[in-house]
Amino acid sequence: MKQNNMLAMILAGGRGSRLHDLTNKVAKPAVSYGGKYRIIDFPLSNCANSGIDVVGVLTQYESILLNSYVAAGRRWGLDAKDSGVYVLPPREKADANLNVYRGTADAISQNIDFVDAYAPEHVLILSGDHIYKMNYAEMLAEHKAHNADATIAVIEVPKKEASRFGIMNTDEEGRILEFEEKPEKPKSNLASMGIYIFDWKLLRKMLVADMKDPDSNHDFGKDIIPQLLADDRKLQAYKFKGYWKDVGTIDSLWEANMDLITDNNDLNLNDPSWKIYTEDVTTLPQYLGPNASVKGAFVTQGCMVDGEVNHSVLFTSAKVGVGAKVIDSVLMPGVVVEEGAVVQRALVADNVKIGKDAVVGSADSENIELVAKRVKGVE
Amino acid sequence: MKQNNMLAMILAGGRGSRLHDLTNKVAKPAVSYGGKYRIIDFPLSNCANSGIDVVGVLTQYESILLNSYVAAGRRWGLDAKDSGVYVLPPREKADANLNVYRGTADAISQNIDFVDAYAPEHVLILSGDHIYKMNYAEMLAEHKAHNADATIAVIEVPKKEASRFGIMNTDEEGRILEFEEKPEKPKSNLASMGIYIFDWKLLRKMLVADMKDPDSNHDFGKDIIPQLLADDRKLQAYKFKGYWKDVGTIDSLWEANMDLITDNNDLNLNDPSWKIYTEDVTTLPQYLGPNASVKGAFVTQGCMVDGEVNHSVLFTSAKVGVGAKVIDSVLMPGVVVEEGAVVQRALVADNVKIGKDAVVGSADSENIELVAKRVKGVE
Amino acid sequence: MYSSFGIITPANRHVWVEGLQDYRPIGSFSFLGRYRVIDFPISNMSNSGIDRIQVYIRRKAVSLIDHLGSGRHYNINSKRGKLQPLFSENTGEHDIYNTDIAAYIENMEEIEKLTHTYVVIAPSYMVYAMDYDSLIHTHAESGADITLLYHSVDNARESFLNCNTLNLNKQKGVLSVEKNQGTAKNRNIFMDTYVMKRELFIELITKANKLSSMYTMSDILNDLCCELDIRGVAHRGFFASITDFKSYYDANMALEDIKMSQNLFSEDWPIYTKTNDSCPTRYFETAEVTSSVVSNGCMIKGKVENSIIGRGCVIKEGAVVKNCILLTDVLIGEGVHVENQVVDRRAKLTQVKEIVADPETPGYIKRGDTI
Amino acid sequence: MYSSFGIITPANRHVWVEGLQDYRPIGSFSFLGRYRVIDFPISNMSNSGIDRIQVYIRRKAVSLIDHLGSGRHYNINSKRGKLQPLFSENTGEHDIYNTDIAAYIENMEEIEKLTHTYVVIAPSYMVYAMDYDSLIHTHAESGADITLLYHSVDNARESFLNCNTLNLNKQKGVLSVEKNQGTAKNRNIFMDTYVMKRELFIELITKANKLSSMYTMSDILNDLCCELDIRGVAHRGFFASITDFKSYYDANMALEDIKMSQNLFSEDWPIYTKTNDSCPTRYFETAEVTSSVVSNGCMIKGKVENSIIGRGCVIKEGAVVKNCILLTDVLIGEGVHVENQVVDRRAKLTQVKEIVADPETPGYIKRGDTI
Repeated sequence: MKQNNMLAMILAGGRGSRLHDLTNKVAKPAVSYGGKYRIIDFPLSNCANSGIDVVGVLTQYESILLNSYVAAGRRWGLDAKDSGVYVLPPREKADANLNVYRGTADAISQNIDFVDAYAPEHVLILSGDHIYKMNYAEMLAEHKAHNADATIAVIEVPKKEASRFGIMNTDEEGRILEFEEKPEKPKSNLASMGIYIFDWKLLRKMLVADMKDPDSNHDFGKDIIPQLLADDRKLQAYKFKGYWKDVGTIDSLWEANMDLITDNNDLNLNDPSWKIYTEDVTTLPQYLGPNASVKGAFVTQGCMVDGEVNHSVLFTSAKVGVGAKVIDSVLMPGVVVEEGAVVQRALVADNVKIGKDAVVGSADSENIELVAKRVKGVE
Repeated sequence: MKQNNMLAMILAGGRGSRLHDLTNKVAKPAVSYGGKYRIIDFPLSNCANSGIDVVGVLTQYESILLNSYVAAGRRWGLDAKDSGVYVLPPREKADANLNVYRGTADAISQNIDFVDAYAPEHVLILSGDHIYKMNYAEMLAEHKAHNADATIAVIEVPKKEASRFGIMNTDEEGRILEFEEKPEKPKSNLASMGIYIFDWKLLRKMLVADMKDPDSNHDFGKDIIPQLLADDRKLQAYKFKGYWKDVGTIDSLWEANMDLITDNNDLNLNDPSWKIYTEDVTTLPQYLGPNASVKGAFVTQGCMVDGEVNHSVLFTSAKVGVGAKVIDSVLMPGVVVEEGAVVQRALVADNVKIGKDAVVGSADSENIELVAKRVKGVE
Repeated sequence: MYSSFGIITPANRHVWVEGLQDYRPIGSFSFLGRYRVIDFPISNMSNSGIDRIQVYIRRKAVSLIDHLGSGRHYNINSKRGKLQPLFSENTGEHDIYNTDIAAYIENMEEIEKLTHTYVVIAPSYMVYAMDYDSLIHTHAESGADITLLYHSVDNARESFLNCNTLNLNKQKGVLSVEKNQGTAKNRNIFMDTYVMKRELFIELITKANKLSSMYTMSDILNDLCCELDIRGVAHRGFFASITDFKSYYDANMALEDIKMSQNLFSEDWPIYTKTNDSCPTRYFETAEVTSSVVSNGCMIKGKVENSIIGRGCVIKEGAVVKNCILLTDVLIGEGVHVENQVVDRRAKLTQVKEIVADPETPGYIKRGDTI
Repeated sequence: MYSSFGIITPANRHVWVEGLQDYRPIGSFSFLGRYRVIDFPISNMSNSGIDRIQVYIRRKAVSLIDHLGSGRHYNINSKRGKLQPLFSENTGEHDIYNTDIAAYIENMEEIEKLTHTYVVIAPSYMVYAMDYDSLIHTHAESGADITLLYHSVDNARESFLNCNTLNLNKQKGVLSVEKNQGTAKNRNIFMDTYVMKRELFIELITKANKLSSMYTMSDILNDLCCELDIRGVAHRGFFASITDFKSYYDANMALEDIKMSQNLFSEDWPIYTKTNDSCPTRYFETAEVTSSVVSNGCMIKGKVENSIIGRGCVIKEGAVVKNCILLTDVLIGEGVHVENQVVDRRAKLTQVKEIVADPETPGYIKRGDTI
């Protein structure tokens, strides 16, 4: 807080229901990604690397794993003296009963007392389920340079896809003139990334009003931003260039993993100047056996491979037995592919075992197969 | 968890309504005590000193300060690799709506998944609002030595007060034969301290049954313990000797503070072999001015005294001006007693200012005066 | 905020604080009861947003390493930042080769590894508050090659005799860096604090090392005063240089005055330290404590006046402690009168009942001694 | 659980690992890519419930201090426990005075401060898994004064030549502690691991120090074999003593075999280390890696066989790495063939295309070298 006087709030209440069985017991921000990470490692590491000390994480649905995971602020170095990651689920208050968050804005509204305790000048609102690397300190510098009331990070998307996003129409200096949620005929290709910097005093006032508004959805995109524009506030767009992905489906989660083994991968997890921090799991290093063949793969500690791995991502402690084949697939933490089994175009969920000689997925399937239950092999 | 395979769960949902204004914005376990501590520092420090690594804190009512406070596990060294303090408020689940905890047992029941994730052999249930030092490792050793199903810590109370407590009637080896909640005619003076060690497998079974029982209060004292006795389980009493205080009222909170400046103070906060850890606040050391007179007092860092302090406890950064008198009183963190003011037999709440020449409390009052709002002085 | 890393330097071989320094480096000295001297430069850096800090250590590292810990208590993110102890093993304590330059050369790999634009060098043996980010800003705006921090004093004849002074022109350009010979009252005491670009820093130490194995950073600067644009920036507020026994005593005593302490401590510039988890201090019925600074964990039954009392001290009935600095865990026995003394850790003053020194030449009682 | 503290000792002056030890103490050597050697004794202690651990350091402390950090990654409660580095400053590296006893004497104050009943002493240069709490239990139950851990080997003629051996009677009583002269195949190699009461420990080091300034702990034990009840306890499972270059190479290579590694690593006995937050390793289309142990953060395009690959290594197309140990951040250039080599940190093998040593006398490539 001392350095930049900005506090971050991460919205991590998403159910992620299009990820099916992956989010049965785990909130979407806690879904595993990239061999050793969870999705929420990205905004949290970005915060740490941007010099932000205090982060509130707004959780909601089935968040015991997420809550425990982010509470260990040491993972991102967010455990220095005045630093911390604070889990903020809905709570009972003297003047309000226990209730779920009604929308993204309501999640912040219900935690005004938390933010007030730090009295920050600025508040950074983030989403817990996007994969990207961004220096929020630079965004704050631009926010200040433009003397803006709010700054919204935007990314250029292909014109034809623009109607799937919230689109910002700006003037030449990047001032936002108009915001359209999923417009049929988009006027620009600048999509909101759901990353906002607000002056806290202003946002606080907006939220207090919004809470009382019976017609509001209590949502940043639907209510707060339009209201700010209606009030003729200065909203600035911050153009982001680089990798950014919202992994909403099994296919897009699989794709995001596969991006790590393409040669033009903008995400670059191997950059020492902007590391992504995560849980420090105790495992052996990777063991590759005498029969191993691993090509075009992203493999992490604890994996043991004595079979064939091709164009695949292996998460912590995944095992591939002799003669087994893993092709175009993602093996999540603890997956075991036994001898002779074949896994192709599949995403195998945590700790699932693929039995001996079993065959999972197929080379020509339209969608990636999610394997969430044990597959019995030849006994 | 490695060392003793025991996980601790601290029940910290108490409203503490008899502490009036002190618990308006702060849950009872977070109430300040003893100059620099909060009450919950005691069970948490006991855990750290007993070699317990993982602690769940069950919070409920208005717990933003409590949640943030305990989440910083570093304060008790509970932030090593496999260690942590986890805040567990009620939460929404796939098969259950968001709801408050219905009783002490229900608080654990709703977090069975949390406990299961650590698969402990034993679970230690504690209360978040008692002041005492206890080595839970010794209690566990006794639990094991007796091969008990559950062990309950008990303390001898004066016979005439026994009817205010839950009383355990035991045989000569300390096996509990009968448990009576606030009996009119107590048969023993062994009061339950609300500290239980259970074998997790057994407790888990009891809780699952209790959750489904429509007639249950979902309370350890009222339901779980009687049921265990009815089932003829082996319940062992663990006799505790030493300081133990449940500070339910302003008078008893005041008394507990005053205990620290009596010569036969069993609590002994100055014992290097069993330190009580707490938040590390950045302040100056104590400054005593040229006119200071401090006698029979417990004073902590950040205090500045240039007046008279007699038989009183001064919390972090309390200030006493020239010519002011503080007698038989407790000044909570940040209290300012301005020049010439007199405070007597009072407990002054956090950050309250007693104005110049104001007079608060009186030497012959029956009860201790709680001063929770600014007292204007002579302008 | 500027991209910069910090270097905290030990005192050079001309500096020696009698007694205390036998047991630990100056940075590890207890200060004002609650702090260690090195808390000041580290807190200054941390508050200035510098989270990569190298601490050079020459000897007796145990207490300092313990105090530095993981750096988290200085509010440094342990993933992004680092409070890194570095050692000078190649040179002995009193060697003529024992210089700051030699220490940098020995750890050059660790310096070259860093990619920050600027370096801020600050001494571990001086006490002051300073926003280094704004100092870098001043430096960058001025276009100077090197910026040096100084403090103007009017007692240089009798004080700061182990320090360097800056000889400045009207534009604050540094004409020379000279030892304080005590020949004049008014001097610009050099606070051994430097700001420059990392590249220039590496160039300078390489050059200095080639010129002479005995060269220090101030030597090479003095050589280059004509070639480079070296400027002084004046510091205001409390300033103490702990470079001999008397200056240690005086610096503590000066801050016993709450008003003076407000020149050093302020709400928005926290000075961090490592907590020891001591309980509050208990004043008994017989205690009489005035004009003193007291740490936690003490038991006081006697009389204390104009003193600094360290953590965990016990002052028995009838004892009198006047104009003293007691370090941690000191015991003053019943009826013992101690005056104008620095009493080192765990000393027990119980047998001799009167230990009084002259106020101008305060005494020193060794660590762990029983007297 | 027993009340005990731990001591981790550096190798004595007879031990020297060519090349590697120029840059860091053996405890700080990279092991099996992911670990440092000292991770094993510290994890053993932490898993045994010992949370107060003194680590004695003689020189080149930087990498070791950095690796030890706050001890939290070893699962040590930082309030209740402490992983404390202690230094030997009074003696030089190759001094005859450089003994374990001298290091203890120099830090006696820190030892006397502790109140634990037992002490467990373990070397920083041996790799094995051991539950010290059960060892203390065996010790306490047996009534012995001192218990020593040993490992029976059948290759003492050619290996363990820098180690001591225990000469035992039928009841496992220690008759003498002798240097391994390589004269017999079967020996009980002393694992430099001791259990005794803290009081006896202090008594022994005081006595040893009086007898001779050159005495080591094993010397004094050898003297006292008749007077005291000193017993040996046999260790089973993987054991390696890293006391020369070949033993370092062999210990790593032995664990390249997953079956062998199961004698050292098990689910319920985690070996902790410090994470570097490296990303997973990327294997490119052209990679061919078999029978190897690979750390995170590597980029592999070439062929790797029977090797240990450290963190952040880059192996370019057409390169062949066989029977090698690559430490952190090593670069193997296109078409370079390297065999039977230990390649130290940040070395770059790009120019010379063939670097092959004899399997019996593996080669060493210096830290940071470009070849």
